[in-house]
Amino acid sequence: MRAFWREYRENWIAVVALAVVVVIVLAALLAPWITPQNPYDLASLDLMDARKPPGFVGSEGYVHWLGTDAQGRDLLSAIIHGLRISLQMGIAAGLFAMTIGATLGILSAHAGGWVEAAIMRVVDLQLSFPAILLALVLVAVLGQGKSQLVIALVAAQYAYFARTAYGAATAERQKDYVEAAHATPLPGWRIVLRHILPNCLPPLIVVGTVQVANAIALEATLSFLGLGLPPTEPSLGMLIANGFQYMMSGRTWISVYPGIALIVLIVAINIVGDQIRDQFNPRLRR
Amino acid sequence: MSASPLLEVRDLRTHFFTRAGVVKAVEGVSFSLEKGEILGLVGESGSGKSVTGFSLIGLVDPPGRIASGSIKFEGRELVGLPPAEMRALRGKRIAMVFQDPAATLNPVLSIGQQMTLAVQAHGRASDAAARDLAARTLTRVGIPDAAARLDAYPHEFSGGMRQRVAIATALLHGPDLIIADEPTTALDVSIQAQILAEMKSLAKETGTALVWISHDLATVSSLADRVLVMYAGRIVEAGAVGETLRAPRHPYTRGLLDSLPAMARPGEKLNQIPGTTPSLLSLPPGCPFAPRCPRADAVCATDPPDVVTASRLVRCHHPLEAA
Amino acid sequence: MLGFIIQRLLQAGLVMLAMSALVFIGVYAIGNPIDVLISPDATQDIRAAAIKSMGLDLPLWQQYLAFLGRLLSGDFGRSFVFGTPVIDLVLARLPATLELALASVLIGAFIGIPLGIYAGYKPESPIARGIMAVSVLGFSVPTFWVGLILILFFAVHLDWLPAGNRGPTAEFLGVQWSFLTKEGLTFLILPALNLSLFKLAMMIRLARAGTREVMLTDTVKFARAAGLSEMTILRRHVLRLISIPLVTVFGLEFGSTLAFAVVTETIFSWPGVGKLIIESITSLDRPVMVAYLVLVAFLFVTINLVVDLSYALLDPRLRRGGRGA
Amino acid sequence: MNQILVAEGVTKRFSPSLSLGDRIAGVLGAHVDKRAVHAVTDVSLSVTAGETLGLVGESGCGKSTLGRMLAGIMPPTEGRVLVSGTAPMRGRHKATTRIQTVFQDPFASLNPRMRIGDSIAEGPVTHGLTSRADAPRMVADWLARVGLDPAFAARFPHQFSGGQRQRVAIARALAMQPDVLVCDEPVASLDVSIQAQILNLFLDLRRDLGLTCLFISHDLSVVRHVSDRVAIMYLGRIVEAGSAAKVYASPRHPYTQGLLDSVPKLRLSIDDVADFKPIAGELPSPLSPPSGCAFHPRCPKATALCRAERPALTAREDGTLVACHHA
Amino acid sequence: QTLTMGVRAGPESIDPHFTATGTHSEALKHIFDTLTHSGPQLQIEPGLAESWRPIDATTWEFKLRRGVKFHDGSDMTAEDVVASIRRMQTLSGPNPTRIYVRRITDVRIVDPHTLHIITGGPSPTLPNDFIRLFVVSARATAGLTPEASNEAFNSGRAAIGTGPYRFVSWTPREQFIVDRFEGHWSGRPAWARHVRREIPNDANRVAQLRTGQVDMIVRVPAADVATLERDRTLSVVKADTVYVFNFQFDFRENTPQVTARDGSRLAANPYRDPRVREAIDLAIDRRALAEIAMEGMGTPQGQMVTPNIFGFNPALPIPTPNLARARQLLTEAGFPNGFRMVLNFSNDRLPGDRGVGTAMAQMLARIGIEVQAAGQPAAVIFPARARGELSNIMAGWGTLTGEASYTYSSNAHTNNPTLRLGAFNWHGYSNPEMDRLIQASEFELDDAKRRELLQQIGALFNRERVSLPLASVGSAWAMRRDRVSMPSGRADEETYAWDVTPATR
Ligand SMILES: Nc1ncnc2c1ncn2[C@@H]1O[C@H](COP(=O)(O)OP(=O)(O)OP(=O)(O)O)[C@@H](O)[C@H]1O
Ligand SMILES: Nc1ncnc2c1ncn2[C@@H]1O[C@H](COP(=O)(O)OP(=O)(O)OP(=O)(O)O)[C@@H](O)[C@H]1O
Ligand SMILES: [Mg+2]
Ligand SMILES: [Mg+2]
Ligand code: NI
Repeated sequence: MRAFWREYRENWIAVVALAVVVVIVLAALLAPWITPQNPYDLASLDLMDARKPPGFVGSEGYVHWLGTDAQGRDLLSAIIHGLRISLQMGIAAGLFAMTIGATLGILSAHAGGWVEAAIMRVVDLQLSFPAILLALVLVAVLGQGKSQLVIALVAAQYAYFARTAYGAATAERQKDYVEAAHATPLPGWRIVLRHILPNCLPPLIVVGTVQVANAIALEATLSFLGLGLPPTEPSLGMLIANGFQYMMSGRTWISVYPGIALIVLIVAINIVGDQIRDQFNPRLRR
Repeated sequence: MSASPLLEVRDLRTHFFTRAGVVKAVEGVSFSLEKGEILGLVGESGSGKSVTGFSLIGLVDPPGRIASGSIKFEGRELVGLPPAEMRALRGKRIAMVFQDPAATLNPVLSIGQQMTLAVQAHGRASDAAARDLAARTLTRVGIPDAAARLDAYPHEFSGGMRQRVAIATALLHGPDLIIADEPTTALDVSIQAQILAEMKSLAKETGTALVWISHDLATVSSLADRVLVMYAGRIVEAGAVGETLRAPRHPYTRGLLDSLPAMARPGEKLNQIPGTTPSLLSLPPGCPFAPRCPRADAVCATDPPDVVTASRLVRCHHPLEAA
Repeated sequence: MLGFIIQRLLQAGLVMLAMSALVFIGVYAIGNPIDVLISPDATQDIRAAAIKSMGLDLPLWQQYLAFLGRLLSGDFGRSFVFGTPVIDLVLARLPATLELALASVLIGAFIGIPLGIYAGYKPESPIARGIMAVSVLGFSVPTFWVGLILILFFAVHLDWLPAGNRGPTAEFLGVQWSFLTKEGLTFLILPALNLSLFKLAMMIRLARAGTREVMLTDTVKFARAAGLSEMTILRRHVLRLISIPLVTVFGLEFGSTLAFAVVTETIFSWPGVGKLIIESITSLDRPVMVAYLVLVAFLFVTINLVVDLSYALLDPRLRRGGRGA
Repeated sequence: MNQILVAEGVTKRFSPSLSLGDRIAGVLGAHVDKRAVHAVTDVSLSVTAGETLGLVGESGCGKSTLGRMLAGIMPPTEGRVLVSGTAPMRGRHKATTRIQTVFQDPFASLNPRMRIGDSIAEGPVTHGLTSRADAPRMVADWLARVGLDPAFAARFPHQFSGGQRQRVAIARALAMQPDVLVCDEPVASLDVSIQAQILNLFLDLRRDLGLTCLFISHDLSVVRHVSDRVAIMYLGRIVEAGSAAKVYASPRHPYTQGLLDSVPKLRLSIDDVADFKPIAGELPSPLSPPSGCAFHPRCPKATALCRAERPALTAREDGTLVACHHA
Repeated sequence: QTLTMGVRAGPESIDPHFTATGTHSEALKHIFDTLTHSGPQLQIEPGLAESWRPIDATTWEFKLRRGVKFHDGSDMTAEDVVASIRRMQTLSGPNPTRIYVRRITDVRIVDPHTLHIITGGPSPTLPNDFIRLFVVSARATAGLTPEASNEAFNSGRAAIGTGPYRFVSWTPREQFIVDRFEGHWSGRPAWARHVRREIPNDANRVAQLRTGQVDMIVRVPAADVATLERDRTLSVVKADTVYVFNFQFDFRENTPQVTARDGSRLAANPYRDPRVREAIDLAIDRRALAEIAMEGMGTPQGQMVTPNIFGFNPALPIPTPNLARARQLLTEAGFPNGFRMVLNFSNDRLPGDRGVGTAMAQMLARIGIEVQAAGQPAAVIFPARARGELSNIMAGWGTLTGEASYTYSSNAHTNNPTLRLGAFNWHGYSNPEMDRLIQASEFELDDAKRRELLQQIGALFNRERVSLPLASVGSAWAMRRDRVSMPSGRADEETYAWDVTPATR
């Protein structure tokens, strides 16, 4: 672990990215305490404050550093809360997708035969189908709400994990230590849980970070297409989409600031993921 | 006879500057090589054989580099030579063959394409001329029907055939020196014997000097004229093959020979060297072999051994008696 | 090889079957299309007649079977909204999307691969780090967002390029293409750029990862030992070696580009199938949705097949006997 | 005699798994490669208690496959394996613990994410050979026995050198208290000095525990050193088998002869002739083994008979088994 | 001269009888004339019919214009009208135009330019329906099967009308092109060619106007109106439309989306309590909605129809907010702490719907109701409403017929399929008094009396708070000053080439 960190530290960009992620996660966790306004408490919003530019002093008496949106929400507060929701969605979707995908992938790699064929065909089938369309159809079917959106995201993403886990598990399965376990012999479940699974985790973690970022971006896109979260509980994507209509009229802050927040978040997660990937890649070690 | 040897290596040090520290893979290696001579380089894994070979041809992977020393090829200093000039030498005057032919040949290019590229790397040659040269060279290394097989891909050859292709590629420009890094280790004994036989006759025919890197004492003994034994980046013993192996003077060389099952009676315990090879990151100040050496004493642990030169080079405070 | 193709075709059939079933059920679950289409003051009998005329009165499985039956004779049914055969509707708009997708994938490939190779060749250099930073950005920034920025900047602000729609077209092979006319090309640039951003990032990363790994192999070392120049090594050895994963992704990306065109086409009013599908979703025009998704699935499978077949071209190891053998 | 490990007519073929599409294409008349890899063909052998049988042959001749079938990791296509009188496998899964394996690559055969103590204890604890409470003591015992510091139990494999790992692997196998140990090239990837250490360890353990052993290697001198009897494999079949001393001293089969001749000898003086006498040609593909005697395309003594008829593995007067028309 | 217009949606076929969608008929009015026209404020004007009058309770007489020519040169006669009505009665599509002729039981040709139309009962609003009675050429459509008709029209073969423009080409969801018809009865149209390009994305529509790719656009998003107005090269025309945002309650005994604040079920549907409805009404600041949520592109409204509509009741006031009273009413109704509700609204159907929905959520929150705002696409929310899954909805309603009975009969009459009334009453409102008034107005041929009845209905509707009218939707057009000008916009937002003139410089 220490060696890992020492190596990680060498890439200052990755360190900055990690710091950004940590700051964002902290801000998201502490959102209710650090934001001047609770943007979800509708009663605390004032329509009179709507669409005011950055620096405006609102009816509550404090400065809206990033301006307000069409509902009179303080954008800074909204962005921090939006980050919170986006992260929640991304992480929840990522974790569920990882659990389901890894289970399926490792199971099919271990079981072999028709189980493998059946599961992997379905996964292939799904991979051969654009995630965004799948999510689109699912959200339309399931309706609006966080859990529905997470389901759609999971459905759109688990296949990547399943593929990765399957690939890793088939590679592990051929390794001597698994054969040694079979030769002992150890029961199948034990081989899967104690031997194959732990060794499949590194690639899964890498895919996981990227998929969390992807989930956040996908959620934003769905929001843009009108199939996202309720407008009173906006994610970053929703904030961007809501502010989108004001871009042409020069009130760009409504969309641009959440956009920048989103980009910073996703870029940071991706950079961290990249670095971890590079560090896990034994061929690039030195 | 000749004024200067073909290759003259003086106090070569090649170090890898890794995260964990400086790996002194080659530490003060010196030797020279005459035209047409076959030099065997033996030692256990990690002793620095390959790095020595790569240093000669200027292909040490980063984070490694030649820290100091001199490599004179026909009197010309190679250390610090501009990359372009070094490249002009590679393949033309100095060639190299690697251990695993499956990994060295490009699987997606035909043999002909790869060899043509190698021909054209040194001066203009039409594709036809290059192919012709390639075919002739393949024939020389014992590939039948070479012209037709130029369009084949590496996977269509067996391991032994692939190694022949790699050797032919090295021979294309008739180099003066070939560095062969364990070219038969990945092959079966029966194929290994074929390759060894061919290499020996090729070297004899063309007068090419050969640095033959191997961990197998037997192979080296039957091929080389002289042998260098490496341990932990240093040459611990060097001399004519027969003499050195029959009567090794360094305890390590002795230990290596005794470890061979062929040297013992079946079923009897082998005379093993205890311990393992040291990490190159933190070598003891004295003789690197001291911790494993049955003859070691306090001096060995603190002072690097001097070179004892009689008929041959031995780096030991307490060399074994000459036979 | 034949067996491989047959296998793929079987899979293709399966994918399309599953897709159509999913869409059928999905659209059914969203709601009755008639509620969106029909004007609310229509009387019950008019409503009933309309439902009947669209075949929505049958149970779902019967509708599905009827659909499959028609599909076998190449009939995808008629659009609820336009009343015309769906296949005409989709095919008429397909060239626009294909053109867009192809343009963006090509942009991605021709810019991305050289950049990626460079970044992989000199991974520690500042330029390489810069390239990677840009690629992460391209990877992360939502398409729709970039699209609007592009319009704002290049069309509205600078007035260099048109803001949307497809420009004049010229006919080639009986289909209208806009890249054949000079003006049409100007319409293509922004949307293609928008769509290509993701591919560009993808190509850079893949090419970089591939190059980095290949550069460490003995193949490259051996080529160097033979005295090949770095340029020759990169162009002849490395490019060929990394081409297989690139082609895979190239193919897959082409497919997902078709899908992501949904967003770009919406923003740029590009009259392709992506825009059609979004509009069909909002009007619950199920026949169009089914036809589109089945078509996308078909394209995907075809592309995958082509990709797999092109492996054989790129990788001689696969040439004999295909995969099965 | 007490035949502890017996193989009777064991055969393994790896048939390509044809996809549905391939089968349809085959029906349609396209050429579909249905050839199976004949990895092991009709091998019968037996190992007596306390004996070490060496299995030698070139790469791809089926040594590992045979070893796996004997060890009960892989079911034979045909034939029967008995370990201590019972079949080692039930269905596709290994049932017995009476036979254990040591693998070639010490870097791959230990789970990199498991402490070596756990690796050693896992099997015995799972099978109730040791109680969980006893496990640490048992592990310490075995570590000491294979020459490692018992304190190493808490370490991970990457903290060990290759030779140390191979010691761990041996300890892991022996901790299962097997009757038979299958060693699949246990020293092939080790340096000579380490190889010597492991071979010595092996010899010690064999003596102390009275191990029965199948020792697989491509290194003729290693096999000679450790084996009581040897079997030479060529293209999935045993071509010669007998007491190690006899086979090495006077090989009967032309392949065995060629193989022994191919091995470079340590040349200890300039006067020693260092002539290589390689076997001509290359190993044929196990997809389509040659007719008759599989060795005939490379055999200097081959006749029409060799091309037409496969020689049976027959016992010669001194007890050696040879499959050759002309030996 | 070409007029290129960026529109939100175009026709769905070239067959004018194929569907009753508004954008469909808007576009096809260029090719085909209708029997009656609706004026800029939706008043009925002569079209192909010069005049009309009821002869008895169930018969209307229509006099056709003389000298009207089809694009193929033939004369338009009563035959063509009859053929058109027959087509509309038989064609059955997703949204059939049969609704416009559903009351007709028989058509009699008196002479080539006179028709008697017999209805099943008194049908005072028949001429209003006929603004969508497109007349196609009997000859060109003869023998067309319903299946083949779309292809025949789309290929142009049957697309023979009497309108001011003739059909040139159409690509679905892309563009619709027509050319000037020199022989139109009203004179020569100003534009030689008219292109209607479909640009559904608001931002892109604006962008294309600014880059000059189109001469003018319809439905300028509210957010951009002010900016475009400031642009000297553009001119912006604004008009009030007949779409009124209103908030509808569920009147059923049990309603799915309302619970107590702690999530437990309520004993009864609170919306059935008039005090709750009034409280909600008083919570809403209609001015703020119009000025801020809709960015000034709306006008506060106190009734379901706008002032230009027949049946508007000028006596009804626009409610003013009173939060204290609203909270008091809630307390009286037994909800001192309010309750929890989902507030449904469409987010992609009308300009400003999302803004109004979320703003309303805020306003309700201020009187202590916990609101969960659920804005969804029309494609999702309307089917859900039809299935009865919603407890309320905020959506726009447009009295496109220009006449209030359409609005009240659809929304406030008890749902009664046999009477064909209350088709839009998904929320279970039922009041015998209301039903009686609506039925009376439905059959009253005398305009003055009918107006009186409709105003009574409006008053009752508001007293009962069947739904809460909030604000009418404004619409804006923007155009390049150097190319085109348009004096005013229509209340139904439809935009025709003849309302636009080339700019005079
Ligand atoms: N790229 C590298 N980075 C860091 N250290 C390296 C690198 N390449 C080699 N080394 C180190 O240099 C030392 C000598 O390695 P070298 O490859 O020369 O050994 P060798 O004698 O050829 O062994 P083998 O028989 O295994 O080929 C080793 O300790 C190795 O760890
Ligand atoms: N799982 C498998 N599927 C298909 N073919 C296999 C499989 N395992 C082994 N083979 C083939 O069977 C033959 C014998 O393989 P095996 O591993 O037993 O050889 P070996 O003698 O152990 O060789 P080596 O010395 O390289 O380990 C080879 O041709 C190999 O390709
Ligand atoms: Mg080496
Ligand atoms: Mg093996
Ligand atoms: Ni060896």
